[in-house]
Amino acid sequence: APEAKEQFFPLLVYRTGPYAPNGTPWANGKQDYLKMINARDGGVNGVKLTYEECETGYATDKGVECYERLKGKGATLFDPQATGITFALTDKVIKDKIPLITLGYGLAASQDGNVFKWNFPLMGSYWTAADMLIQHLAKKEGGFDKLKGKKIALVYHDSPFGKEPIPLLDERQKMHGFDLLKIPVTAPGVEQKSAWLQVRQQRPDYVLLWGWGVMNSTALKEAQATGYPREKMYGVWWAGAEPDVKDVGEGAKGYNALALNTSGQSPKVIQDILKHVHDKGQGSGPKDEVGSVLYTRGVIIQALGIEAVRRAQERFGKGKVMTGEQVRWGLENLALDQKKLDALGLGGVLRPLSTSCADHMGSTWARVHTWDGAKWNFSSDWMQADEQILKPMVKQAADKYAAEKKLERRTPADCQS
Amino acid sequence: MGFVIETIFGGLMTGMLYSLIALGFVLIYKASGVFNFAQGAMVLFAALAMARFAEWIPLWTGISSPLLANLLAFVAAFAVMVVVAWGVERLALRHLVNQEGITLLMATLGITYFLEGLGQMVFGSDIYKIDVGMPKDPIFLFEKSFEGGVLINKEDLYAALIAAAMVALLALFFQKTATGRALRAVADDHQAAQSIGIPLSTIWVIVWSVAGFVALVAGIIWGSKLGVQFSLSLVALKALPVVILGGLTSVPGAIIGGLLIGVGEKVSEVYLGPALGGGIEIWFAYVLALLFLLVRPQGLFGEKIIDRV
Amino acid sequence: MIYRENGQFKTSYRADSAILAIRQDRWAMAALLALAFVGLPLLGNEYLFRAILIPFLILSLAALGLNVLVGYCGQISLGTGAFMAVGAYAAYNFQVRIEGMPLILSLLLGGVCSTVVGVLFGIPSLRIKGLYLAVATLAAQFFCDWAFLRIKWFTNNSSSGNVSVSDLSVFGLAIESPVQKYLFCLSFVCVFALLTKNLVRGAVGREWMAMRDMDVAAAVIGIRPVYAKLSAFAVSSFIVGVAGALWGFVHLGSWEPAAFSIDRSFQLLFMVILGGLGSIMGSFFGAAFIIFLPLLLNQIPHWLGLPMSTETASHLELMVFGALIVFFLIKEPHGLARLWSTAKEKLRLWPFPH
Amino acid sequence: MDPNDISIPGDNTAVKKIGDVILEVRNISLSFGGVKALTDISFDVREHEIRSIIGPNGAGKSSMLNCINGVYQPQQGQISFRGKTFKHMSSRQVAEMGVARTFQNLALFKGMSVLDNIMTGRSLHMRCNLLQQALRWGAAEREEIAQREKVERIIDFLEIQAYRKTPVGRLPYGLQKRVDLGRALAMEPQVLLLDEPMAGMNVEEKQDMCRFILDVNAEFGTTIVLIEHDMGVVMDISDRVVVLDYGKKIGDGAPAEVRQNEDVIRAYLGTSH
Amino acid sequence: MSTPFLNVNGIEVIYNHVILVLKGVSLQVQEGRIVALLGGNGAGKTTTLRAVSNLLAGERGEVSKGSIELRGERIEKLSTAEMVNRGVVQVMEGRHCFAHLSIEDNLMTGAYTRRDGRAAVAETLEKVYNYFPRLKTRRSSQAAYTSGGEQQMCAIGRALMANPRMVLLDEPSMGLAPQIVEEVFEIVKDLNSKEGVTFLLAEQNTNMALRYADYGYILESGRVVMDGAAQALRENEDVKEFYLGTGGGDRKSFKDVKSYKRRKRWLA
Ligand SMILES: Nc1ncnc2c1ncn2[C@@H]1O[C@H](COP(=O)(O)OP(=O)(O)OP(=O)(O)O)[C@@H](O)[C@H]1O
Ligand SMILES: Nc1ncnc2c1ncn2[C@@H]1O[C@H](COP(=O)(O)OP(=O)(O)OP(=O)(O)O)[C@@H](O)[C@H]1O
Ligand SMILES: [Mg+2]
Ligand SMILES: [Mg+2]
Repeated sequence: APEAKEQFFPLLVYRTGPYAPNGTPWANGKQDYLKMINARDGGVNGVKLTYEECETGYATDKGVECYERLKGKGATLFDPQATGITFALTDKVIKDKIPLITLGYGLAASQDGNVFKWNFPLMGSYWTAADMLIQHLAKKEGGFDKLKGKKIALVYHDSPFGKEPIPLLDERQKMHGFDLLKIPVTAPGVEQKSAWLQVRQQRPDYVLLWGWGVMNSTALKEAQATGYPREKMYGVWWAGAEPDVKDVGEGAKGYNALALNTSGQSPKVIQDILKHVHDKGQGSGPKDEVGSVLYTRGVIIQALGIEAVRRAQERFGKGKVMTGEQVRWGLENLALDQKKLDALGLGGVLRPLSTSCADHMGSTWARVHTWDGAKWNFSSDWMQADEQILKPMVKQAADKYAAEKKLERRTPADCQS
Repeated sequence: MGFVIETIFGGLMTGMLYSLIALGFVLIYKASGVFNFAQGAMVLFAALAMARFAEWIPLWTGISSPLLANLLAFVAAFAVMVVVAWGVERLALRHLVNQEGITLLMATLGITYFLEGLGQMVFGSDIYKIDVGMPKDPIFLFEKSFEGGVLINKEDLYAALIAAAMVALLALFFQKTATGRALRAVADDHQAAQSIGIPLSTIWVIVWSVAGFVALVAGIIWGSKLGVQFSLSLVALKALPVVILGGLTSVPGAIIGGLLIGVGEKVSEVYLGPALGGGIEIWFAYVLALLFLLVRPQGLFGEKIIDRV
Repeated sequence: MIYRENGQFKTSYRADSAILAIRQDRWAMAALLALAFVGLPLLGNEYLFRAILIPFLILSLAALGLNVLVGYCGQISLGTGAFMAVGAYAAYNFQVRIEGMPLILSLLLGGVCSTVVGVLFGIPSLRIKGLYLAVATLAAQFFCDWAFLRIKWFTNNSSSGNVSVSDLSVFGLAIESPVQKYLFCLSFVCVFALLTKNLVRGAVGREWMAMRDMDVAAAVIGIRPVYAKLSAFAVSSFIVGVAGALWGFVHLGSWEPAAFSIDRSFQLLFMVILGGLGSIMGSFFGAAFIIFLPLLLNQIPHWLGLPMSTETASHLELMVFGALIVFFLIKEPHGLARLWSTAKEKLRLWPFPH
Repeated sequence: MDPNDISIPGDNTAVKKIGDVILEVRNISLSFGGVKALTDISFDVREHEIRSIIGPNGAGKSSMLNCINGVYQPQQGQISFRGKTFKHMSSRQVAEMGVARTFQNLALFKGMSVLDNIMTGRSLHMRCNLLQQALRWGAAEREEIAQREKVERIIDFLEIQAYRKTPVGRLPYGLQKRVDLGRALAMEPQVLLLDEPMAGMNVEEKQDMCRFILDVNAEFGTTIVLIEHDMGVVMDISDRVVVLDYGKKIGDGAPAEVRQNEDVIRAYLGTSH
Repeated sequence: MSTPFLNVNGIEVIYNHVILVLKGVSLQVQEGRIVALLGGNGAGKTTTLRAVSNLLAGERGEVSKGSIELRGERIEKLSTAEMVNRGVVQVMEGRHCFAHLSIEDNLMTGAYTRRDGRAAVAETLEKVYNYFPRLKTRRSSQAAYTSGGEQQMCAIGRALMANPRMVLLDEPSMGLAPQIVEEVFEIVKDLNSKEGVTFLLAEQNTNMALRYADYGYILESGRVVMDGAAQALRENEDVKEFYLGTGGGDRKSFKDVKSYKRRKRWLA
């Protein structure tokens, strides 16, 4: 019999520990999508998809161990699901020739594919997120010039994750002359009274919330307790999911956050998952979680990974198992237009996306959604980060990285490989 | 001026909340000489039990009154904590009589892992809600005297009152009752306590149950503030400087320590933090405790550390 | 009957105080070293080196350092993670700021910086004791966490606070492949284990232990508490600092302060206590236990083919891990090293029961 | 006598020469809160003599030794050693001047072997620095072995060869007392303070212990200050006796004198002695 | 012979799974008697008492063979607390006072198992203070800061507070002034004759012990090597030589006794 062809997907997850409430739906989304593709399409062009989860607990060293373990099982693509693990793996993947997807997180500079050959911060980085939020605020105020003299507070998770947006916000501050207050919150963020005392003292016009896990709900509760209007609070897309607001309930009403993707059970891809996976009793989590914000994000990450494999197969041979390098090419040459997205059932869930050798992010689109006490509702149009500001910053940061690591920028020839 | 008062007030309230957790540490230490690192895990475990029972009991029994459901859940959660206490004694402490403090401390870390695993497995690792009707909105005082008034968080106020009541009760218990005296004896010397007939097993089950009760109360208060999820167990870290500042063996010390640490860390963060780049409160609390200890190595109210030849 | 010292007479005090005074032990050690330096590099695969052996070696080294402080000098420290961090960030700064800095020198200088910080945070130990000190050392932990996150200079102005090193080499030899890294760490560990062993069986080691067991009596026989305690802090944090630098440079390659968080401190304390306080070998036992056990537990469901979700498996893993810790503490409160020596004692008497 | 040499005591029946005052305690008062442990105590100790301190429980005997040792700082009074007077001294300084001590409630280093316990007594005599010790090369090793030889002689002297490598915690009480003595001897003291060295021993063992004490005294000329409750021992071996009661001195003199002292009989000895 | 109050039957005790300390010790204590357990350092006296009161576990020791009966009931499996409830209390060697508690609190913890009311306890407390007036003056000091002898009195007093039927006394005379030693033994006699309390005492002060005891056992390296009525033991030549120090006539001065023996050992 011909050898069964299997493309192996390692799944680094955290279903325990402080970030489990956020990590679990995310992990379930990824797993369910894999199951769905196998069930619906029989894999990718006949190549079956297999996977194995490894619990990282959001800890870097455990993440590295998982990476090493799953790498040995033929992994060709990793999604570390944590900024710390991403940093630790960035150097390792170069030697191992395995691409990293860091959708919506990771190093902002790694958008520059000429330097970061193996990193793919698809759909957005913290810089794009910060940029879009400032744009949104400007729009609300009625123009960038109106931002002058306004006070914007950044309440952030005191870790590389929380600190990433600062360079961009500093840049924007210089441009528009608003005041930027930086208020760090010690991880994991269970005690924020002093942060909110400062908010109350300074009375900023807006609060940008750069939190993850328990920090978000606690921030909302403290905001409620100090009487800071939730309507003036804007979260990054990691601070805009159900676990963040669920137990705050009424208190979170009016709170805004960026949305990288839609949520809800109506999109076709979600319906497919319900049909092919959950209805057969094979769902990874409870049914009502399907289609929640982080779940859907998991689905998207997995879908993009699989599309990269599909794209790679187009070049290197349909129905073959792809290597890490081939998958990397696939990721670098994604071209998901609306038609393709619709065909995948992802239409409306995310915007068209195409990557290139120079741009490992693809397009970055997001909307703002607002919690009404029971569910998230969109409250803005799709936005995009301002390339004018972003590009030079990314380039500069990437150059600095390259200099430190003594890396050469990739040649056009290398881009073809 | 209004803001200064508000900061101090906020610190006091937070401090009381720390005290509530510190109390659990003091209780077990004072009564068995064990520095119980599992206190944080117990808070989480108790809160998880409470939250889930409050969710399940209406499903199981069809009770619709939230008050009744909460009450039943409280009883059920306490029962669970008693079982935990019993298990801890039976499976761990009983076999560790007369061992050194550090061995006992490590054992409680083992218990921490166990409880964290068990809690999440039985009760789930999502975020759960405890709603015992704590008021969430702020009140403003002295609005006439200061611009904007002095904001006070009602929830914190209630919590602080509960904490104070529990501390008073426990302090009395230790100082005034024969059992309290026996507990202090056990902490000093397990073997000698055994030799005069103090039944360590029973005593430990009782103490750990009381600590479980304290954990439950702390869990409910913190849980209704933070939501019940894993991070609740990390709150214990904030209580540690309180415990050593107040003195490991002093129940009132837990309160005073809590207040000092609470005010110290809030004032430092709000007034010093911005100059230093922020986020200093966590280490500031420890440094504060450290400085106090340099003056009084046994903490403010702790029993003097005895070394005699 | 095999493990007998009969007929092995020691004719000098030098022979009597040798590290391995019994012939069988010397053979065993030689075999172990041969296996470690020659056998494993030939046999092991990448996963074994990168995910198991390298972390094991580095953490053993850190545990060794901590054991000097906790096990030998009796000062409980929960700030080990911080001292590791100081070692790592200091070494990083030497490496990136000084052109052509030899790697080994950077690592050792990292250790030196850690020594300075260690001694500084050790000063309170002159007054504060026991659990109070243990909790107070958390000040070091949280302060260092904060400093490396907040003070940009330490991270060479990296915006996120994350730093990374690459292209390691020693005497022109690249330290790149897992085997090379493994051997590099192994050499460090062997040298430090030997030096530490010498210290603890010498005069200063006895002073530490005297401080630990009965400080007033120690002072009366002329041991200076200041010197004894601070030297223990110094030696301990030096070793821990070097281990931290290795952890950053060799194991992680790129790290943020969270890599040296309080969890690390607890983990190391665990190793030391489970392994055996006041035992060099215990540090290794402890590190092995704490590193291998979770991996093993993690794999067991797979091997048994039990269908278990990651979630349940991780929770079970936590529970079993916790339970085993308690179990071993009950079985032998003095650690695995003591279990080992009891076993040897039995072996010596074998086949007689007592 | 060569101070760096502990020789095996041989047959020495020469009449003991009692020398000048070596240690003098003047008007020492010490109190803890309300408790007056010592009130205005003065006495002296002459070189080479065996000086006993007796008194009922809680009289302040151990506290007296603690003052001499620098463990307690008396509120009043002075202590002079070989004519040098001092008020506050750290334990280390006292040790450097050649005063060693055993403890009433065994203060051995529990986790260490007998050998190591006695070796710690040699700390004052060890000179190598940390680095040398870590490398254990040359000087460090030579030093270690030289000290070991001295310690071995003490071990032989106290007849505890068989327990060299045993952790002291596991030894029976009586042997622990011997190790305690051994540790003090290892310091090669000029003055040896013994706090109830024979408590918990039977007659045979006490006889052994007395022999050790007498030998040390005779061979090395070590001055000995002894606290003991066994009157047989005290009367037999001491040259002079101080009697304390409730922190006050109630008697001082040769054993025979003290024995007749009315106050002493009432406060301490009881009528049957 | 009636069933003895306490019957120890060929017990072996092992510490740490490897160190065999008692190698088959048997002894009987009749109700209302004072029995002395004699022997050199390390003979196993303390271990025997611990085996009876079940305090071995905390020392990582266990009875591996033999049986112990109290009034015919097997008690190896009972906890120490249950033994105290049956009226058997041990005074531990080395005092073991509760360091942070005051002397009075120390004494009061001794009455933890009493169920006969406050008045009765207060009465016993008064009795103990009468026995040891020194304790009364130090009643409010923390035990750790009292002198060695005061702690010893405290430990004995604490055991008496339980109103025991049987006391296991481990070296009660250690560290006590001669006058107090005598008093302690007088107290033992007093309790024994007036209240019928049974005593098993391990003592190094052979002289005293045999003066007050009815019966004695001599232990050596974990074995009973001799036993007999106290009177008989006192007359025994070996006992005189090795335990009473009066072998071959009068008591010898500590100054010159055995000096020859010492020399002999030296040369060997
Ligand atoms: N916890 C222990 N662990 C190991 N060995 C022990 C322990 N306790 C006692 N031993 C050993 O058991 C033997 C008997 O000790 P035990 O304390 O019973 O003697 P003893 O007759 O009471 O002596 P002493 O008169 O000195 O008190 C000794 O050799 C001692 O070393
Ligand atoms: N550190 C201290 N704090 C408080 N009181 C103390 C301290 N040290 C000793 N005392 C008190 O001082 C008095 C004398 O104690 P000390 O230990 O010197 O007596 P002692 O003569 O050695 O008695 P013993 O023969 O019983 O050992 C005692 O009443 C004791 O309680
Ligand atoms: Mg004394
Ligand atoms: Mg004994």
